[in-house]
Amino acid sequence: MKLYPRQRHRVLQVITKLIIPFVMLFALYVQFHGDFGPGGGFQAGVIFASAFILHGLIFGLQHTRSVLTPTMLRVSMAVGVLLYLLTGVVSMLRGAEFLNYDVLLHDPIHGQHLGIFAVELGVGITVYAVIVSLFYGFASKR
Amino acid sequence: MIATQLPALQIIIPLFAAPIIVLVRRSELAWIIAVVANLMCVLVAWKLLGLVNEQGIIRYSLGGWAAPTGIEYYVDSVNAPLLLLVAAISAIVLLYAYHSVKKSVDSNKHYLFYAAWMLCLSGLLGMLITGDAFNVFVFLEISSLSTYMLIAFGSDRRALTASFRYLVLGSIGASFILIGIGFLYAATGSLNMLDLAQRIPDASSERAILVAFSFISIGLMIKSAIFPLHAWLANAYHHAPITVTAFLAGTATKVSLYVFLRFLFSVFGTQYNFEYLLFNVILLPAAVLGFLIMSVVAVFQTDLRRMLAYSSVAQIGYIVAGISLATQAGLTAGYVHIINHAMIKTALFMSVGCIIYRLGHAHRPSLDNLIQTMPLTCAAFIISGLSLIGVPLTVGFVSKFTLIGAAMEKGWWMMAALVLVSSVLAIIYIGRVADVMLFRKQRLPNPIPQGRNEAPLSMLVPMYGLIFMSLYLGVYGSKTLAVASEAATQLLGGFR
Amino acid sequence: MTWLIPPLIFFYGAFLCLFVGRTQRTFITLLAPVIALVSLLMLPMGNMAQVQFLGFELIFIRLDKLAFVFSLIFIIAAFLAAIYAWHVNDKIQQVSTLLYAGAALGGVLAGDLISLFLYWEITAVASVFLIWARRTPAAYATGMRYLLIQVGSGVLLLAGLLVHYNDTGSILFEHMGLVSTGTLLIFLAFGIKCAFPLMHNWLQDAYPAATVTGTVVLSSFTTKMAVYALARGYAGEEILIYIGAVMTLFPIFFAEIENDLRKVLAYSLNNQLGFMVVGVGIGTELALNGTAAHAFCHILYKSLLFMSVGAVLYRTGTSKASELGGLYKTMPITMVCCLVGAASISAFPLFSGFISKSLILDASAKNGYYLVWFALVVASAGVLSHSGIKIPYFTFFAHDSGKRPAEAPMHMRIAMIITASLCVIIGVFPSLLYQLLPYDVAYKPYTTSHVLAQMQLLCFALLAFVFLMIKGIHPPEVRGINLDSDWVYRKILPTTLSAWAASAMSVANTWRIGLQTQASEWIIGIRRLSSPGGLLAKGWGVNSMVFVVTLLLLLVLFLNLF
Amino acid sequence: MAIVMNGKKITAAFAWVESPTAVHMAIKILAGLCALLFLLDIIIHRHTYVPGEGMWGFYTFTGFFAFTLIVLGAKQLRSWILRDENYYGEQSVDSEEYPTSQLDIQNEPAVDRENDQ
Repeated sequence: MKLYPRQRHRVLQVITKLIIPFVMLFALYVQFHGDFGPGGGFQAGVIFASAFILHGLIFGLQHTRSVLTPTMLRVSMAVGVLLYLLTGVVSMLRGAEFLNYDVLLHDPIHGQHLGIFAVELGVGITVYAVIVSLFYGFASKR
Repeated sequence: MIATQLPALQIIIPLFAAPIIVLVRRSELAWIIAVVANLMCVLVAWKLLGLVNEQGIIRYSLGGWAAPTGIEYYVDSVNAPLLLLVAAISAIVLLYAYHSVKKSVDSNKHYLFYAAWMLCLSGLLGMLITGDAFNVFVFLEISSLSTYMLIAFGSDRRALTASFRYLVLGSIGASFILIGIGFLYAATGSLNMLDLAQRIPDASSERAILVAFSFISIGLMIKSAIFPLHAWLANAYHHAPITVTAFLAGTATKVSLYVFLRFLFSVFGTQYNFEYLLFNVILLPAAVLGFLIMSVVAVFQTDLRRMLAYSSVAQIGYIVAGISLATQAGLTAGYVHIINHAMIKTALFMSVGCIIYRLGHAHRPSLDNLIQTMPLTCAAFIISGLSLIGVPLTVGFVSKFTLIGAAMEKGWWMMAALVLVSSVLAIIYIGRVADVMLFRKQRLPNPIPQGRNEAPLSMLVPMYGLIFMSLYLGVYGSKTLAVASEAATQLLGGFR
Repeated sequence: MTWLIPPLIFFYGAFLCLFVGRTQRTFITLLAPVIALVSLLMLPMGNMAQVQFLGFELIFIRLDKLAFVFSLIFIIAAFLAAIYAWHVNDKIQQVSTLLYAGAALGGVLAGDLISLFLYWEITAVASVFLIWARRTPAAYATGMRYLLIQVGSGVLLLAGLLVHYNDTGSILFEHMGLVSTGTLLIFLAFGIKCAFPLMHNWLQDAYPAATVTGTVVLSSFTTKMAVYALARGYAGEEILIYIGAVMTLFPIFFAEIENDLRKVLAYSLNNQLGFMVVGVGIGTELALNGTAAHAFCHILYKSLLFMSVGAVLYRTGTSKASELGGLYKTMPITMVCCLVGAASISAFPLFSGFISKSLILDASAKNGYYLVWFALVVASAGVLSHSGIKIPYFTFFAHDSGKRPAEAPMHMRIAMIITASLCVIIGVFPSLLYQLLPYDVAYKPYTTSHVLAQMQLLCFALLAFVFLMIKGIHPPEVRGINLDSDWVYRKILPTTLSAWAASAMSVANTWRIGLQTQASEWIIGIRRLSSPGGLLAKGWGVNSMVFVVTLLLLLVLFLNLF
Repeated sequence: MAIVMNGKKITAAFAWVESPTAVHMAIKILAGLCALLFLLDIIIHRHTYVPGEGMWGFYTFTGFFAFTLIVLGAKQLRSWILRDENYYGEQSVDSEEYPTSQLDIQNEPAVDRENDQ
């Protein structure tokens, strides 16, 4: 993949800088609206990752790497999974089955809300981290 | 309270360990976390087995969603012993792995290695414990993907191609299983195994069930390396890091075989009429040809890992032979050999691992007089080899004896005779190695450094632990046989 | 008490030997038989050490008078062999000797077929190390052949016992008779170890290849365990009489012309087994007594002969008759002991062979097997020819080879003298042995007519020998190999296979592809397919793997849907 | 007669065996013994089970001829089956020497030839 050097394609660079926040915002919308409407952690994660991928395409991999370091990705991946698991474990600690959200809060409906929310967030974080890692992996291969 | 949560804990503990290992990153710490998590798994599996023996079947609804709708974990006397087996073998190999991994895997990737191991373990345990057909597929994918990764950790580039080939075949197998489950769902509207078993007899389309059955069978045959579909195995076992090979040899194919048994007997078990064809036309020839041809192939191999890999396929042939009998005795034989072969083969690969650790290779013709330099390792190899052959007082004898007995009980004399023939082949291939190790004078200038050069104690102790365990179970073979026969009854009785 | 049964004592000894130094090992090999003897004498008659295994009840100890006499002589043989092997500093040999002796003892005491099978296989595996301990390529190859045959016998036994169990539901090791496939398989398994004609060759192949001390040990156990097993399971089976008769006769000719003295003794061992097998075949109380007595005496004098030839080998480096001669000058004690052994095996009155062989001869005569009886009489003359005359004469007398070896070491002399004394004591006081025998039969070996007949037979045979030597008709000892049935698997099979392979190469292009080339192509093909890189053994490419998967899927779908 | 052993002269215990007179004597004794046994058959009535066993000289003839036939038969057999020692190649112990490291060979070459005469 040919990565564009910094000084060329000014138009693309400026537009990209404008777009990226919106992409991220949309990702967050898809993420947190997932329990009511279409969406959820998987989709949100991919959209969130696409913001970084776009950044990488336009500004070069080096640049993106310094913005989002591989270490952060690694941590995000692990944290996402842990978030998912911890949600399940909390419900276990509260005396119900693994991932039984009913017991997370005072009543089952709110509990389900919170449970889905946390679990989907975990999924989202992991998915974005994995997708960006894949991009880094492929892009750095010559 | 803990007791009711055990089925979930069985999966969660290794699953938890994986991200923590990724976060920690230090290789020693990663190993310690993995070992601790794995030992906890063993404990849980032990408790579960005790509970199953005490109170029968344990069911656990994930997320509180009741069975036919939600995912259910289902522990009975068929999978509880295997849970313990897989967890224990993984724990033993993991204890053993520290030095071997340190030597063969790049040090800044250790954490990834152990994380993948934990994922693989949870995938395998998940396949065993779950009572949901689709969930089986999910856990199958978890374990497979992490397995591909583990294999690719192998020291030379061929590990990558081996891993890739396995990936292609494994994915085909997994998608076949998925297709089959899809058909099942279409025909019955359920994914829960228990529910499926009840709905299949009066499903709307028998053809869909048949197609589902065919796809699932083939998919699982690939994953469990049954004879003509075994080709991925030799390369994968050869080029993977030896600890991974030891781990996989004892667990991966065995778990797939368990799922195969589950589908054959528990899910489809109500309709013997169409299984008859599969048993007699596909499974039986596959089993017999498998253990004969693969034993012959093993005789001619020069690399110990390859030899043992082919011998694994042959041994899987014995298990399948037991299954294809489709009788109480046959299933008992197959099941007991799942347990016994897992122990034997893991021990064998562990001893090969010790050899590789010191010599850097496992090329049979250059192991001249190895007993001088590595007596304990050689002894371990030979003891386990005898067990593989089926010498009395070893676990191998217990399984072979029950298998032959089962074949005779059904009147399949020919098969009994062929099992014996293949044992002779096993004598030859193990004997060739033992001969080189014990008696061959050094021919090459200086292939092996002189003097004692035994593998580190941290490798020897787990290996001998496993060997003593298998010797104990060989002498008191009736213990495992009782477990196996209980499992066979459970399988033949369908879901209760 | 279960943990102190005689076979286990040997096993404990073997295990201990693994960890201790040379001196301790030597003492263990000596002590184990002594303790085992005490343990055996303390055991009450009947079944003991019953163990549940895989749902079967194994009886590890079944002691009756038949088992007792065999156990006793096995323990004595182990003790004598240990004295003889005092000088050996070889862990492998010492451990395997103990294991082997223990397993043979266990086999004799086993009360069911499974534990018999267990010991049957241990004897095979343990004893092969006595051959491999020679540590030469040829010994290795020989050992491998030996092991294959021995394990093959075990496999037959296992198969037979499974069939038998399937038929009868019993694994008890008691009288079976040749009544079914299962019992036939077991019979064949026993037959291989007992060196029946055409299954005998492992014996002559392997025993001369073992170490000096190893051969002494080997000669005592395996075959006699098989004789015991036959006596237990197939007493009175008529076919055994004829098998035994053939066994007594044909090895004589081979022994007569064989050059390697240890091989001569192996042939003579085969011939003596024939007497025992005839005894089993007749199956009367007298005959079984004869078999047990003959086994007892035979172990002693055959050990003695192997010991003396071994001593010669130990001092001169060869056991070939053509290289030896005139050793009486420097090895007089060995010579005398060898003569005692020779006299015993030839059944001279006052030596042990006489009092045991007459039992079997009389049994065959009394039961009307006149032809067999005559064969045995002829064979007795034959025994004199190869074991009685040939062994001592060509080793210690005959032409002077110019070798002046030193006398055998002290411990070997002690072992030989003790064994020789036992031979004479039993020969002079036969009642000592007779009271051990399984059945109470009043039998008097020293009657005038017996002694006279035997002396006539032997003296005239001796006369014939003198006559033939003077006339120069007696064949001289020459170096060489004599073909035997092992020729089939050592020469024909390998050469024809490679010839087939060669012809297959040359005519592969022509139209002439007959059955032979087909077969050879298969063999080459299997090898080619299975070797690393061959079709079966290489990692298949993704394409072919997927092809196979598809094919199998289609097959399964086809079968299921149509 | 004396032989040299480890540099010392010792006397062989059974040296008389080799003297021609002793050999002749032994043959004569054997012949005498045979004749005696042959005659005893007439005097002593043997107890028999097998028809023909009691025949006069049964055992003597059997002994003599069985032995002769066995030797002749074996000689014939040898002409058929004798092969070179290397016939089986390396697979056979016949073509190799016993490894001397495991033995304790004390074998003086015969330097006592002159002393014998």
